[in-house]
Amino acid sequence: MAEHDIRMKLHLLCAGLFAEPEAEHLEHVLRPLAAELGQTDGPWQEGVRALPFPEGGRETAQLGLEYNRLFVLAKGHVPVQPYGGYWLDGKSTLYGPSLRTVERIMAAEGLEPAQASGLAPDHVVCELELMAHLASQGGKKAPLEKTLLFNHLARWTPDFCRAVMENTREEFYCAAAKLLEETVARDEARLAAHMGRTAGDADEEEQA
Amino acid sequence: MTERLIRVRDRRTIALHWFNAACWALLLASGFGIISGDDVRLAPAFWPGLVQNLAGGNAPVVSFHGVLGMVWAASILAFALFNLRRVVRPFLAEVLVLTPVTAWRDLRFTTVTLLRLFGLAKNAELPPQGRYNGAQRLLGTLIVLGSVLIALSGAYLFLAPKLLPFAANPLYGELFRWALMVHAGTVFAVLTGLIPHIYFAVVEEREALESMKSGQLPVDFIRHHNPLWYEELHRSGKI
Amino acid sequence: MTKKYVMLADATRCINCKACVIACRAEWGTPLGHSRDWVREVEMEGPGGMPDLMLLPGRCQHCDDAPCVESCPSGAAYQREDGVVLVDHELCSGCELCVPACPYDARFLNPETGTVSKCTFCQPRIDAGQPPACVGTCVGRALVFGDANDPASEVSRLLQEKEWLRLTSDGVNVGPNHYYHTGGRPLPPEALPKPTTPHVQGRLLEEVVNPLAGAGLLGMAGVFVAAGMKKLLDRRSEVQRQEGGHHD
Amino acid sequence: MSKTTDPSRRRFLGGAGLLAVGGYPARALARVKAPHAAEMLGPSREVFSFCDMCYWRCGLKIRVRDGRAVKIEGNPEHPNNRGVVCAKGNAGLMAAYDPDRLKFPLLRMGERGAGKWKRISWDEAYDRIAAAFLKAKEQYGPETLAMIGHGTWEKPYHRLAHAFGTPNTTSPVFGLCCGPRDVANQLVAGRPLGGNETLDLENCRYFLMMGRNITESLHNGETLGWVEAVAKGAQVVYVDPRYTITASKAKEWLPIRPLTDHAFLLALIRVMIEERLYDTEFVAAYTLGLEELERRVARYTPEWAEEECGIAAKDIRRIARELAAHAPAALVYSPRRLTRTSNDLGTGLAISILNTLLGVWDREGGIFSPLSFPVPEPDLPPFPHADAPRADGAGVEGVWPLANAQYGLTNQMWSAIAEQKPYPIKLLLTAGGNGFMNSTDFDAIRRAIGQLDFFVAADIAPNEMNQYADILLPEASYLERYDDLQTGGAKEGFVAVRMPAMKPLHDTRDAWTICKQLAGRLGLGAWFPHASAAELIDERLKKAGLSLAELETKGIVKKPADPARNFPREHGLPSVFPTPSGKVELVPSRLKALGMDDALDYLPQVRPQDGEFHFTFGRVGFHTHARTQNNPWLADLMGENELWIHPDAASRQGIRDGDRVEVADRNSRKETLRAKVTRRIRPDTVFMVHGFGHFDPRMRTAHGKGAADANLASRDRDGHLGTVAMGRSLVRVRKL
Repeated sequence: MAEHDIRMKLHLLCAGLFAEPEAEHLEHVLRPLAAELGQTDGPWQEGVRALPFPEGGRETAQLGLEYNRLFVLAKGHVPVQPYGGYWLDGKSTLYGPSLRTVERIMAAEGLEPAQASGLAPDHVVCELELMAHLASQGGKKAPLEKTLLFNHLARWTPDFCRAVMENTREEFYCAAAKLLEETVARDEARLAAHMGRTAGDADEEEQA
Repeated sequence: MTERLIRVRDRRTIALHWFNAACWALLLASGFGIISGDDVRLAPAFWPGLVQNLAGGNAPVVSFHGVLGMVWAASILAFALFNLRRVVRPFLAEVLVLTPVTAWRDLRFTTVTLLRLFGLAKNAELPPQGRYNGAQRLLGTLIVLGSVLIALSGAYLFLAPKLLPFAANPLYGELFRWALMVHAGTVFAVLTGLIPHIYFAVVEEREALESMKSGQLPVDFIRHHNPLWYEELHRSGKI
Repeated sequence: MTKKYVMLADATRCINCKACVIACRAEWGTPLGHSRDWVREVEMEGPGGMPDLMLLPGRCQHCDDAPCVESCPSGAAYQREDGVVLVDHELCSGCELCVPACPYDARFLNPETGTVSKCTFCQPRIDAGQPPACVGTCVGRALVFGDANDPASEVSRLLQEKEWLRLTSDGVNVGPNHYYHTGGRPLPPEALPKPTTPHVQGRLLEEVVNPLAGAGLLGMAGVFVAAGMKKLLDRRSEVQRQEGGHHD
Repeated sequence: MSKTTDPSRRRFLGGAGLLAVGGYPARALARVKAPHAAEMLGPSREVFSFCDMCYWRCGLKIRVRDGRAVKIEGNPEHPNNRGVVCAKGNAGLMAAYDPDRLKFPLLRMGERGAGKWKRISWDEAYDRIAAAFLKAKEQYGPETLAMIGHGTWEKPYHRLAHAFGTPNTTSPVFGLCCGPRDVANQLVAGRPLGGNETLDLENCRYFLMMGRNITESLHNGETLGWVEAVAKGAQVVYVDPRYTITASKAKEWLPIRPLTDHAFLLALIRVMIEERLYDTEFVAAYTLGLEELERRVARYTPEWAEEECGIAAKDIRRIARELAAHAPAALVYSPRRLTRTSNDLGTGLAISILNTLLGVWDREGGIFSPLSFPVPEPDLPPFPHADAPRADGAGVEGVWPLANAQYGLTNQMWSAIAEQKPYPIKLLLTAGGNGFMNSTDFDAIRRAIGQLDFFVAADIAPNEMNQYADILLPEASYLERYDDLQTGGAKEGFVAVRMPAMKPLHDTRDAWTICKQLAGRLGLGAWFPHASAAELIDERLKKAGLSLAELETKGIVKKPADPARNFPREHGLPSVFPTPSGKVELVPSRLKALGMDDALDYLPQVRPQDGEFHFTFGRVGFHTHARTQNNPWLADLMGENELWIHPDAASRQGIRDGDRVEVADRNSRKETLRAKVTRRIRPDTVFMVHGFGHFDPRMRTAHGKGAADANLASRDRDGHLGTVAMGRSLVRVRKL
């Protein structure tokens, strides 16, 4: 696989792992994707292979409950808010100023969250899918990738992943968080090496 | 009558001196132009106004000062690294005043020299001086150490607000304020020392100024002002 | 004619509803834990031991002699001709020298921008002809903003009609442009500004480094000007002596 | 003026001027400065709306940038607020952007209240609701559905419930708030003051505020009008056990004994009649029953009242005279929430009678007649006739005939569900609101929820009540939707529009859409013929000769104020009083007709024993009831409430300012919070701000902060109306 192809698939896989678990999606999309990546040599191999996909309807339902408890609504407050803006805008607001960055990239690509998803553009799933979309274009969208990564994903997913690992009772989400954490970290190192990284650069693009 | 001249410094060193002097002039002009607050201002109030109006705002002045400061520091550092053995080490060995005894001796020399300008202390005995006399050594030490401090504090002043989250850690701001004080105080100290430096070069010892252009100094001048150096040159057969 | 912006706060109309505080937060996205404006509720004892209250809305007082501007080393704090004290965020380093310099505690280091924030009288709004956000929303219409140099303005009229006080004390008077009407009652002492304690570095700069440097520079320059003069005189007398010798 | 600037120029003398030459004024420089990006007003557009942060509903202009509401400002054209917006209104943005908000339709998975949920689709939610509703309807009849609303955006839910066939729709506005005041005015004059009181505040010269804390229980237009009057020199006498901000604006604070307002008012009536201080012309022409009233109040002398309420007899006489001297520009100002004692109706009647004696009806500075802007409702099929009487007894003969049958008695509704009497109520639909925090009976609510077959809650944010729902429907906030029109009755008549400032965030839907779609599933689509709220209001506007497009450009269309109709008696025109007799009834005939005691007489109230306190609660200007404590901006202003206690009382208990204390009532209900020791309250009374003490952990900001007054307020009833007598709790305070 070409490098950009692998990156695209990794982000797609991560996005899928943090979407609401549905048997269909898990079986026919995520599992094959993970299998493919697991057979490709690379630093991601271990993390992908470690993903404990649910076996059977009961385990999937169990996972669904955990998903709702973690990210949607629980007895206590939502333990892990899956929105970038929550982590970037001071934890007291959603749809805050940081959302503009993602919306601008989406607009440039002619994308927006699916109507039925009800998800904000900075939901972890949306951001990761956007990253996959950008990566799939083989470096042509490198500046946008860089903006999305350095202004968003790399700034909040580490906290998000830590929160998932601390709060979840399911091995699956622990492994998913670890994979996401590593994927973003590798992306960060890669983009930094390729293009040189300063916060200022990213900001300029953001403003442009 | 033709004076016998001897080459005392090479072109690169001369170039560095004038480069340094030019940087200082520009850095002083811009630096005094940045700070306009009455409580912290160093220059008369009209100066920042003039500079900022000329530059179309304070931001370009700040950028200019910061960038030039880094160019200045980097150039001198580079020069020092590439000419470490040939120029810098001997220079530092000659010029740095490191012990209280030498400091006292140099201070005495400086005072007497100063008094003599006014026709006083004519009878005071002055020990013979080497390549750099006591006053030059004191000034040299001040400039060397001062430049290091100025460069370091300046780098923090310029870069820290861009790189460090001041709101996250009060220490960053604390350090900034100390750096500001050190930066300003050191500049003043050096600036004060530069006044006699320039006076002597322009009024008292034109030969020295001349040597900063040509690299050559009259042997008589050396014999008169720096007898120890003269001896040394003599010993090593350069004269 | 140059504008002279002032804010009037009628304490008798203020009801401490905090609309101004939230409107300001909404307009400028001030991070929680900080605010550019406030309402001070001072509990006092009235006649006969009865309780009494005074409500004093406040914000940056846009002083004529703004100590924040005077203490800013970056040239970021400045005052416009119309009296509005502003921060140039491109220049502000976040060193906070200005923060304790303000006797009204109106400045804070904004964690989101890394620079110092404060009330700007809603500069972009007033420049566009709108009232500041706090004034526009004020439920008791206790806040009035305008140009005191325009005799037709509401603030000019009110300044003439009513008695206005400013938050100044014996120790601190930096020419605030924020006025208070209290219905004839004196301002409670706890509402008045206290002398500030600036950062030690600021004080050292102001009281030690700069004076010392000034004295040193002037002194040194004086010495060598004198030396030069002496030299000149010596040379002239030498020349005269020599010339005189010729004549002899 | 600025010229008074102290010429000393500098704050402190210092060394910095040493090098200064000439003092070149730095500020005069035309330097180019860069504001921070946040300090620019980017390109934006404005949409019109009206507020939903409280019940007053101010006109708004919402600034929208990049498809998102970024700032709320007042619409200067709207009579309810004339351009100003309070802190709550400004913080409305955070109602939409709150991270704790309900975002997706949710299905309960574990036990009720266990907090296990699953996101489901809207379709699945509707299907499940419809199945449960139809099943219960079949089994128990349509009256088995109770709809409990909350006072503002619930109109479509009322329609849905009525179409379903149940009479059991209720909101707290009557039984827990304004009921007694409005019934009293209705009985005496046939004219309730309404949700937006029809008082000519600006021109009033004398206010007797009966615990109406108008600056903190704050409604923009009303408060502004009152502040204007006070600024113009109107006198204020403020009667309240507590020294509020309103008290600080008064010339006189009378710290009355709690629950005894009625005694004070009866003595005022007596003095006014005895000394012939009333408006004889008006009383002669427009009222009935003065002689009987005189006889009835004869025993309520100022001296008697002094004993009862603690206000000196001479002050009562003086105030009666002062009121009369300023009449008709004088008002006896009723509290808005008049649910305190077992005879709130009597208090309300006394206020209404006093205002009548002052002749303030239809006079400047008194009570005006509002204009309305009639906008016809759409044509709908008639609602099915409900055979069963209302379960809460509101408007039901022999139960609570005087209670308003539109809003009902929320407390009694909860009890009816808890007891399943008079008939089984198995379905509950709530639209906003929070039973726990707005009623006074946690226990009844818990039992009621336990009786339900199915509980659907539609709301914007999580709260104590909706955590027990079987299905939670996330609603779009008022910033994200069209709603039905606001038609108002102020001096001006008006119709105003609520436009969406942005698309609904998350997976939320507006109330009209929810009800229409649900009605479709329930076979009740005929009552929701419009595709959307926008289409509904467009049809209504067209019938009134307007259009939605027109209203959207202005936000409001007004019928100008008409002094002759607002104040007919100022213009030689007659007043109209739609009572049974057509006159103002100083002794209401309706009470007699219903065979009820006429509530005029004073009913002694509870008094604290040694070590006990009257328990009172109230509002601050920057929180709305129990709704806004989780709003991060408002919580920043006040994150928890405190127990106000007088220093004398506090020192007896060894309580110091800031100590944690436990407050317990006679039924051993307990709350803990911090003490605020202050002279601003009577020594026999304690007070806390309403709405705190939230125990739903989903409310991250408010959870566990302060104490719930609802858990301490009394559950007693007013004997005539069935409204709650919340002020009758006596509590003990203990240092922790």
